[in-house]
Amino acid sequence: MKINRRLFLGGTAMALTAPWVNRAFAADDIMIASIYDLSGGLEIYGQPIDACLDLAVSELNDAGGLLGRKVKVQKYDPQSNIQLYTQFATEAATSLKASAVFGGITSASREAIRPLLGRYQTLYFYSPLYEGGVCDRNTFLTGSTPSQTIGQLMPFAVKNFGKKVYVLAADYNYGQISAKWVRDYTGKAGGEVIAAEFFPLDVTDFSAAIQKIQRDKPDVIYTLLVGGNHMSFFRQWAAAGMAGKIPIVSTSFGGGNEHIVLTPAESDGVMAAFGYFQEIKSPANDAFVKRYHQKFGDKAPYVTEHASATYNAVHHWANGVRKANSLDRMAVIEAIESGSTVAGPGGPSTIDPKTHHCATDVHIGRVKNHSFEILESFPNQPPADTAAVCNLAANPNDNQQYVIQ
Amino acid sequence: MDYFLVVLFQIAGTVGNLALISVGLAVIFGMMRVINLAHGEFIMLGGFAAIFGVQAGINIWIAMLVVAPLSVAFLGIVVERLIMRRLYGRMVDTMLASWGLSLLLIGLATTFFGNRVVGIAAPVGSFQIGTYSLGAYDFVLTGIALAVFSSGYALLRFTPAGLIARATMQNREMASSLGIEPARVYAITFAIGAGLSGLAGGLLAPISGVLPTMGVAYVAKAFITVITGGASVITGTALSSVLLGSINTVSTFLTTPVIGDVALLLAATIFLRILPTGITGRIFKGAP
Amino acid sequence: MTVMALSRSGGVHVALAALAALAGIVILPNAAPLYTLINVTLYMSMGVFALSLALLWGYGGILCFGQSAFFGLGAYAYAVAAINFGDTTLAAVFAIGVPALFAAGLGYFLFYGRLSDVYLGVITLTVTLIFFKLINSTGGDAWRIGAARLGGFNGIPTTPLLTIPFTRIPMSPAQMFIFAAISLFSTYALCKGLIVTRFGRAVIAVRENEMRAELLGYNARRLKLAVFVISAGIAGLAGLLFANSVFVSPTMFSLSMAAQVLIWVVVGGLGTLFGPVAACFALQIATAVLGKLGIVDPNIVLGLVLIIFVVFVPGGIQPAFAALLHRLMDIRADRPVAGEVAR
Amino acid sequence: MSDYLLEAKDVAMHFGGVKALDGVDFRLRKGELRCLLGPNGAGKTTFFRCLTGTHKPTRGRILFKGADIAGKERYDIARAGMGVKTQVPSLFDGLTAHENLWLALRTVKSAAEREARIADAMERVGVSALRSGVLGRMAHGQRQLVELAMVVASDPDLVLLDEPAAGMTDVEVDRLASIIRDLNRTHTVVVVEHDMHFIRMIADQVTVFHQGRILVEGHVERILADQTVRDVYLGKKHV
Repeated sequence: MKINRRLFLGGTAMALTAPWVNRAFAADDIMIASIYDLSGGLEIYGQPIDACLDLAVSELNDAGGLLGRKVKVQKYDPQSNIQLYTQFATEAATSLKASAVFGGITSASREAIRPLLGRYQTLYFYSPLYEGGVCDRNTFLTGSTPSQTIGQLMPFAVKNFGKKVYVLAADYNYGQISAKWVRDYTGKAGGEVIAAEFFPLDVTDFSAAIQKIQRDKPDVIYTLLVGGNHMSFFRQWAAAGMAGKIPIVSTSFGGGNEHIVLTPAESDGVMAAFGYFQEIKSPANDAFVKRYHQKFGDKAPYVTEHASATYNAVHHWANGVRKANSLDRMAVIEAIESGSTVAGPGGPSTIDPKTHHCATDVHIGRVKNHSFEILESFPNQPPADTAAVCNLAANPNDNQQYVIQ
Repeated sequence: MDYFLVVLFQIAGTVGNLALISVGLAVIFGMMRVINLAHGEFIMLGGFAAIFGVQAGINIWIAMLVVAPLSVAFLGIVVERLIMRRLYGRMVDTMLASWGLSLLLIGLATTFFGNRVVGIAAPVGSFQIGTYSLGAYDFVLTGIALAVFSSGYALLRFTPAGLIARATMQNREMASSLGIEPARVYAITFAIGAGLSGLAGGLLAPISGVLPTMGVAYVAKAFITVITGGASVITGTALSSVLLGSINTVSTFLTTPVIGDVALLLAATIFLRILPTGITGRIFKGAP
Repeated sequence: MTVMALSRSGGVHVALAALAALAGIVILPNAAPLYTLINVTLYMSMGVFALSLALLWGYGGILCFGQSAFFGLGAYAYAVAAINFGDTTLAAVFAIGVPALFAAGLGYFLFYGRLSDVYLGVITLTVTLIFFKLINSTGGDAWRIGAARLGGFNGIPTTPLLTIPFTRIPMSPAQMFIFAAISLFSTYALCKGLIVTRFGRAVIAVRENEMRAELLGYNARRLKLAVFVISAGIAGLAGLLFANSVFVSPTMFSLSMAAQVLIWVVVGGLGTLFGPVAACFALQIATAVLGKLGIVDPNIVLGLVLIIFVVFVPGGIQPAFAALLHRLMDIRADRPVAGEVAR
Repeated sequence: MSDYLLEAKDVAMHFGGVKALDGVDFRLRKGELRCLLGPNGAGKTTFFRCLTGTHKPTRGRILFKGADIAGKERYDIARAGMGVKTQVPSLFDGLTAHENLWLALRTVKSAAEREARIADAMERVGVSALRSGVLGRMAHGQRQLVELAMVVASDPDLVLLDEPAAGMTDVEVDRLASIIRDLNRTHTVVVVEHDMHFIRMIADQVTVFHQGRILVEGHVERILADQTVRDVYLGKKHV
């Protein structure tokens, strides 16, 4: 009995301290970390983001890297499990000592690692679109916020379809807060949210909700559904013969390839507002899409707004490093704050120094046979919602997420 | 009044759904006392089999009703021969081994099928009740569930094969002393149970996406339905499906799907406390 | 060697565990990199969690599928109490008290219902699933207890860190590591000690044969309820440690968390205490390394490990190790030491 | 306090339609060695289970040392001073004989006294050699004797033995008889049995059960010669 215990203890202690992170990195490479779900329920969001990050980094290295050094990415796959997010963020900050961390898909995972990266003084970029309100000097957010997308989509929906809006949202902070913004902007546009239902991410049975919608007879349905399980709403909606009967608008549909996975009968006609669509006709986007398919082939995942914003985030970081001519966190932050614009595929993305968010173009698209046709575009929309409450120039130590009441 | 009718139809749909996802487990756990925690993954693989069948050009009905059950039944035989055969009588060990099997199948499915959600459109249209339009597919499911349960009941109750299966499950030694080869009966019964789970997966594919981790949502509900049903496998599971299915639907309509599920779990817990051996531990005692 | 004999020689095991804990406390904080320190703190919190089930199932014979209910309840009680009262020492008491209290209520409901162990297992599994579904749907800001928002799927990321008792200074990762090491060691010693007491022996008797124990005057239901409450308190302590090394979220109640702890006890060895803790460390490290290497899906490895252990090593690693060593000693020792072998 | 150690008044036990016990009045004095006889299904085992708390009687009262124990929990009855050996040996199979007896001495605080009583009980039943053997691996006869030793060790006011001789070889039965006689010197004993040979060796007072009632009571020789008892046993006549 006793012998085996010493053997055991000795063994485990040794396995822990030995640095098994044996990446073959040259000593002088610049290390950045990427934490995106590449397996589990959120894989559909992670794959395109990961591809665009690689594309941006390879562009930097092809142009000679930064400060004369190559940029290397250490990738972590949290497997759609928030517990691994916190573990990997801690490792990236304390063991890898990355100069920047690009990570977090759901708002839940962002709020899990943002405080950690602040505590361990590691620069953080969050690129997916989200519910807005984060005010943190150590964090830059390159995705769109409600005022940019919902702010344009609601007037469009109320004008074209009617005043009575029925909201279906994912039951976590993204869904809850965005639903409040929908209520706010619907009111401003003269409409009214007649009902809002919230569904945890593992719900697959929407038959009751479909009956309730038919009972309340709204003019337009606003969906903020997220993840693989929620796609069954659109399947069951079509199966109930309701496809096309009541228009559906959303600021999350398409972010998870829903329009590709679902059949045209289930997804045609759904309208969405994003900072980027792969179908945008512009010289910058055409070149970007060509480079993207050159690098990853034609079967590469559809580029969502989350992915294009990640591409922008890497370049914003690069601008900061070049301007500051150093990797020091504060120097890079101040350099980015002094002004950084990236000619992104969806149009110019300009950092707003007071909120660390990006002013971007916003487009409304409608699904037609697995792809979006662009209906309207709104150039250079500012992150008005966050700007109303957050001013990092005035109080730089502000570190919280403001939530609309 | 229409809305009331709609709710009633909805209950029938949910009951059919619950019965279908539980019948495979009723056979494997109810009859064979094997706690199969990989039941959810059998359903998932049934879904994938149906989808790959359709993508390979097979008619959707044949893919769902034939390809899915057969492929999972075949997997059932392999699993029974390799793992379960050594564990009969050790119920807790069957649970842990099947939990390992569940993790293994999720891992393999994620690796080979990738985690992209795949789906096929519901093959049946919809119909109107007053101003409400309902998916007809749910009632096709309920119809199939009824057919499966009645044929299962008939098979077990009236055919010699059914008698042999029931006898072997009750007393393995006595059965072998009468010339029945228990190992073969166990293998076939396990395969039938797995096949039924595959059938459920195939039929569920059109209305809910198929992804490697979908099984987790079904295993708990199936278990609770079978256990609340009690000793007699087919009758008990049918009864508890009706009971729990209605409670789930009514509470979902009144509140939210989450409260609906919680109501189902709570109802089952209370049933088990009052009738520790399940519903058919009392009424319909002895029915197969 | 029977369970009783095994426990009589507990003194040796506890002394050795003390040595290991002391070594860990002295060496690791300054030798190991910060990241490993935090990870080991997490593994130790899981170790305490494994001990809670090892005691309940291994010695109490109570098959609880839903031990993660108490684990999660402890963490949430700590988070809510710490946010509302500010004093984390009091919150720590909540972390242990709330699950224990809940276990008393649930235990009374279960044990006074004469349920067979499989039904009991399924009901405890249902309870943890009910918690998972309920907590998962508390996303809205209406769901708050005092100042603490439950946060639904997001969990409570703003859980205050444990402060050094009677001060306001939150523990640094190194101090947290030491606190976790002390908690793991003292829980191990508590369990080891508990088994040797008259109460512990009575619990083992009830596990062996409930009717005979009752015929000797032991109130089986009350004994089972007592060990159920104690193990829930230990699981609550594990939840507290987990809340301080990762963060509080509904996944603590999830099916996979309930499965993990069962796997550790089975792989570690039912009826032993050190086995499950060792298996917990080994499997945690394996999952983390596999997750990073990404060559194979961790589920495949975990699944295979569990199948192999259940089918081929039913006793679990510790008894298998012990048997292996006894055989080794018999071969090497030229004259078998009568006392040693016969014991 | 009534001068009876155990007194059953109009005890009845119905399972659904079946009347296993139909109004049994039974009295036992301190120091007696009483045997309960009767063919299978006569109700003796059901009566035994009502005494030990395994069943809750449908009707009637059971006074043990003056207190009514009908329907009480098994452990309360055990704590009141009743030592029980069940029909099928019910032991802690994973533990050694010594540990089984250790557990029987629930109320004994001091370790020394505990070890002394264990040794004495084992000596008295003649199983000292089996001290460190694990019960699960013992022969049936040995398990019966260890279970008897457990009951003796707990020093109960009343010893209830359900078919202690079942499955034993003749040699073991003889030894068991002498052990029970010796036990009766210090304890009141009730034995449920239907093995006539064994009963002749130990009994003086005997109670015969038939169809849920007590048919006749008295000295063993008189009872065994009684014609109605013969008919009932040989199944010729149904009273």
